[in-house]
Amino acid sequence: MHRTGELFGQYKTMEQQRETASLGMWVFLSTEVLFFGGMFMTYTLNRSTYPDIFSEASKTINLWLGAVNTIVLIASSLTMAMAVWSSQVGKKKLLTIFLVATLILGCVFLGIKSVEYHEKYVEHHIPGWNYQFEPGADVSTNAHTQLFFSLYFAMTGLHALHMIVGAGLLLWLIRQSIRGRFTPEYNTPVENIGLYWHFVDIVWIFLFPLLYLIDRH
Amino acid sequence: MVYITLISLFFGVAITAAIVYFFFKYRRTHPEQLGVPIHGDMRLETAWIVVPALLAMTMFAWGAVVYVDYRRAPIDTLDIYVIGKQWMWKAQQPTGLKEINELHVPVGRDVKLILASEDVIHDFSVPAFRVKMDVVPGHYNTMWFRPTKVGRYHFFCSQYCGTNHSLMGGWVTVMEPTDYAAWLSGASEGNENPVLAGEKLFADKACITCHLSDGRGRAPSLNGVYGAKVLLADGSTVTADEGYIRESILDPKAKIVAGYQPLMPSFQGQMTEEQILNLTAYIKSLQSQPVPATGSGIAPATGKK
Amino acid sequence: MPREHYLNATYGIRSWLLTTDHKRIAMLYLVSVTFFFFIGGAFATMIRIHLLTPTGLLVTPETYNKLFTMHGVAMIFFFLIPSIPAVLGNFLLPIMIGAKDLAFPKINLLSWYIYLIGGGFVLYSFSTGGLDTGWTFYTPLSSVYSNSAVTPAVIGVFINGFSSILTGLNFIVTVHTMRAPGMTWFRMPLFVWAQYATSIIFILGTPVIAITLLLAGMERMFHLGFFNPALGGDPILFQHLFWFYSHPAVYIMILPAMGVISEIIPTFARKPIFGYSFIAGSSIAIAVIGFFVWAHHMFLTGQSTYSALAFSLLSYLVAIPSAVKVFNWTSTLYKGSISYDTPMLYALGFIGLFLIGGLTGLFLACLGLDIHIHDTYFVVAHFHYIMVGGAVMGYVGGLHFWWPKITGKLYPEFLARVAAVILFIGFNLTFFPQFLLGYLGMPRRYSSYPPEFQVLNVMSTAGASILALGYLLPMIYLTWSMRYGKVAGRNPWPATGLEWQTDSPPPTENFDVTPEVTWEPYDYENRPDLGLAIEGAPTHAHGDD
Amino acid sequence: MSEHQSEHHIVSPTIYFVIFGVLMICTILTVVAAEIDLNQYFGGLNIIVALTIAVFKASLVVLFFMHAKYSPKRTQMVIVASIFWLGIMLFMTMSDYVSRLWS
Repeated sequence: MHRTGELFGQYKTMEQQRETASLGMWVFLSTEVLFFGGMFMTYTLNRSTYPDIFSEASKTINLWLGAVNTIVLIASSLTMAMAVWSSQVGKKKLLTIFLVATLILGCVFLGIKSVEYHEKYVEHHIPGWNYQFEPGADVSTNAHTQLFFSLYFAMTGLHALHMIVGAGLLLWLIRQSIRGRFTPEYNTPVENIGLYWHFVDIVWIFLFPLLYLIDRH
Repeated sequence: MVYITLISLFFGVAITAAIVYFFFKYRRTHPEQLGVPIHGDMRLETAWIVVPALLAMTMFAWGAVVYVDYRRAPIDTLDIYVIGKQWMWKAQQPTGLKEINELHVPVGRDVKLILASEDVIHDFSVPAFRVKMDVVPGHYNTMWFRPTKVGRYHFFCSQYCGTNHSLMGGWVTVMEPTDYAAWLSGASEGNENPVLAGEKLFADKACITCHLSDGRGRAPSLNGVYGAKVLLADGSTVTADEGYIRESILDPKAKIVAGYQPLMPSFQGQMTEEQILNLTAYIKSLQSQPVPATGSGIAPATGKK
Repeated sequence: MPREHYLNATYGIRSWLLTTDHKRIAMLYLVSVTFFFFIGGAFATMIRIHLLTPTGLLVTPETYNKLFTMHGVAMIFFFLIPSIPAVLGNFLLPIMIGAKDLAFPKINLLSWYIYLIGGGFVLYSFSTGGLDTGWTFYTPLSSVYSNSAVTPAVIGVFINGFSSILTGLNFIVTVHTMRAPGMTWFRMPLFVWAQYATSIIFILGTPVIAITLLLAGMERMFHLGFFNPALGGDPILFQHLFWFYSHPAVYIMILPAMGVISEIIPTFARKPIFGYSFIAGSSIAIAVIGFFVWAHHMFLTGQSTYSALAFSLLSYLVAIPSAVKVFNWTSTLYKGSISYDTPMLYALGFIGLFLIGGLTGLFLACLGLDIHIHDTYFVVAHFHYIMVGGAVMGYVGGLHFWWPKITGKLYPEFLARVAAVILFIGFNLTFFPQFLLGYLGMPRRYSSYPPEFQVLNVMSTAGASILALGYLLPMIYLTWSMRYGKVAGRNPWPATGLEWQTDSPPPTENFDVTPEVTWEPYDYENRPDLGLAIEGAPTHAHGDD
Repeated sequence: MSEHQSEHHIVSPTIYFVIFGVLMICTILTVVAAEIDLNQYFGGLNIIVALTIAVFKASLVVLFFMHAKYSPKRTQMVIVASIFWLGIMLFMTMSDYVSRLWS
């Protein structure tokens, strides 16, 4: 990996190297859009087939945990954006502080998420594992709410996996940042991991209304 | 068909001929020779974009007409239920006569097959009639044909369905209508009548306790419901066909009839496709029964279509 | 003291397994896709032998199902999709645009390892019980009913998807940011355009199959119901998602081959390609329109009639850019200076076979006809004409074309021509009878069949034995030539591309000095450096106009 | 082309904080909107409102936090392409299911 931000052999200028890395990240994110897209497609069809059941199932997940998590994650996006800004203007200390803040917020998100998962476990709402929507629910209600929870776990699970990867990347960034590796001339890793982090945030911005807020009234 | 073949043959032969001709005509005669630098020609490019596009549209149109006709069955058909399961076909004639890996139909009559699967996706295919249709678990597909010649024809399972996929076939026997009638009555003895079987199920599964025929039960009367438009709780209407009846048995909450509570339990996993067909046959037989003034799900005939 | 080049720059197994040189990674891919080609080929051989008799000659129906499934999985996911992009594309794309390497050399190596891991899972599935779902993995057969080793296979294909994605990512970024001075978009070789179009599909299609197989795999492992009707899911949704990728995947296989052909034809006709911008544009058009046609695999699943009409219409539209390419290639031959070198034989064979494959596609896109020929041997013949007649002919032709550049050696020309002709004849004998079988109604994926289909099946098997010989020959003489072949020189054909400006084999950094491009593509007329007849001399045998 | 876009835009923190504020307001708005039965006015209005807010929030993140507003054209093209392709998948697939009910 980059040690000092030197120019790699295949590039002619630092500028070219920076732009190439940035474009690469964006192309990667476009792949991610379609990767999550397949799940959103599955969700869309199933929700349009079973609108009432989905609404009923959605009401059993904890809205407030979800809402707090949304705020936490957006706040982490803000600190990430500030971290990128710090690296651009060369404030090395501030950069480290914002990166650490982002990491902490990310961990808070994952912590709250695991509390939610535990709630689901207690309620027997984990698909394929002693699943029971509510005592006395009939076969089709059980099957169709289970579809909702399958999607809930698949989508939030994949999202959480991305968060964990992001947290790992942040750890590496923090280490490099403490060593003072990043300068206004060389901050590509900060910017690119920032892009990734914001993308994960965007996925959540859609997951929140689609999973937690189905006709709550 | 002939049309597409001819056009394809024309282009296939013309281009191949051109290649072969150029290949020999313009072969390199001395090692340093160059080709004539021709970079392109807008008129040619336009021509070979527009002309194939137009030809393709005519092919599309022909195919579309055939397909739309195939997907929309005529009104007065002989309805036969066909159930696919790994790895056999069960057919059920309107009289309830059941056949396995055999299908008897009268010549000159429009036959509609209503296809259901017990397990995986199958496909009912009769090459001689140029028809096939996937048999998808979870919903009904239909196909229709009109046999024109007496005889015996292969049918196959055409969608890969597991180990004995290639053994999942049989014969369609096309008979003169009189022979068909004779065959039906001759072979029918000892076979369960689907309407009677359905009526028995209707009682055994306790449907009868709510779906009172006079419309005073906790569920709508089913008299005359088959083929009618049903008014739903959300204000929309739906035609009560086989698919709707099946869905209402397996997933009653999906479409609640206006004015009724979602009380009915789901029978998912508790009935075979065959039992569902029998129930459907019974409900169909109620078509001619008097419809009560209230307590029927049938949408009132308003000015709407 | 021999000149230093990418092959002899460093030695030892580590220098290969840890290389970031795109040329060496291409060689690693060459070895691994050839391995999978022969695995898939072995399955194909057994299939054809088995079908000699109506009751099946060789194996039980269960084993037969595994044979055609594993043939499909090995050939499609582990040979056809990576073949041209990851071997020829990897080797040539940076050289063709005058770069020292791909934009992300380490990611390039990573994608090879991902390919190996995916391949490992799939081989594990093959060797522990096999796989009998069909390469299409249709649910609920794959997710509930099959008793074979579906889970590792699904994981393998899932993992392998990321290899494709990373390759596509690398190519797209490289084309955007790494071009040499003067290498404008419309000076790029058509092979690069084709790779670019292919990469679009890699990037935007592959993730969908990845997530779909992941969902199907979870459905199998945890008994979930996404695509299982017994639990409220919809098996047709699986098909939609599957074909959203897998139809464009057909273009992943054929587009790069079209790119190869677009390089070979002008070289051996020694004239600029006819309608450069139309060929370039049609590659992009195919990649984009190709995403709008997938449900033509599903006309008979009970999809809505309206939707079927739309997909049929769009399927006809995607035929147009392919036709444009064929017309342009043919016109390029007109008044050329055509030689009969091996790559040219492959290129012309490609056009002929692709023509048949493409035209029969019109039959299948036709709604009314598809009712009859859907899921029959007609389909099997059609896609083999495209994938084997098209993609593999392009790949083998491309290997011959660039072999002197890759290895620095010439292969035995006469043997190579013989092999090309054998392949062409063997291929047609194998697959043309299958069109007739399909039209007569023989369904695909049958381990036994009614006796009336036997004659055509025997013909097909006979053809297949010739075809198999046709594949063994190049394998042998190409390997032989690496050691004993004549030294090739920089530009044996001669061709106009940048890759022919550097040594054969190229040095590790591709060029000693970064080239500057001042000429248009395939412009033989203004290239005195090629040492061919130039202005004034008796240039054109066919007169000027 | 790549050579010409050497200017690197730096977004000021003020903008970040303003965007953050708007995102917070939108989050509260979407929760509140979900608690009100909007479907009584217009079928499916609840989900329309929820998704409109989500798209708005996502656009803000892309444009400002991710600097797409200040990025080169080709980056913006990548973004548009990915959304377009997602649209193809959703639209073409759902058109099958929706039009099945017509006939």
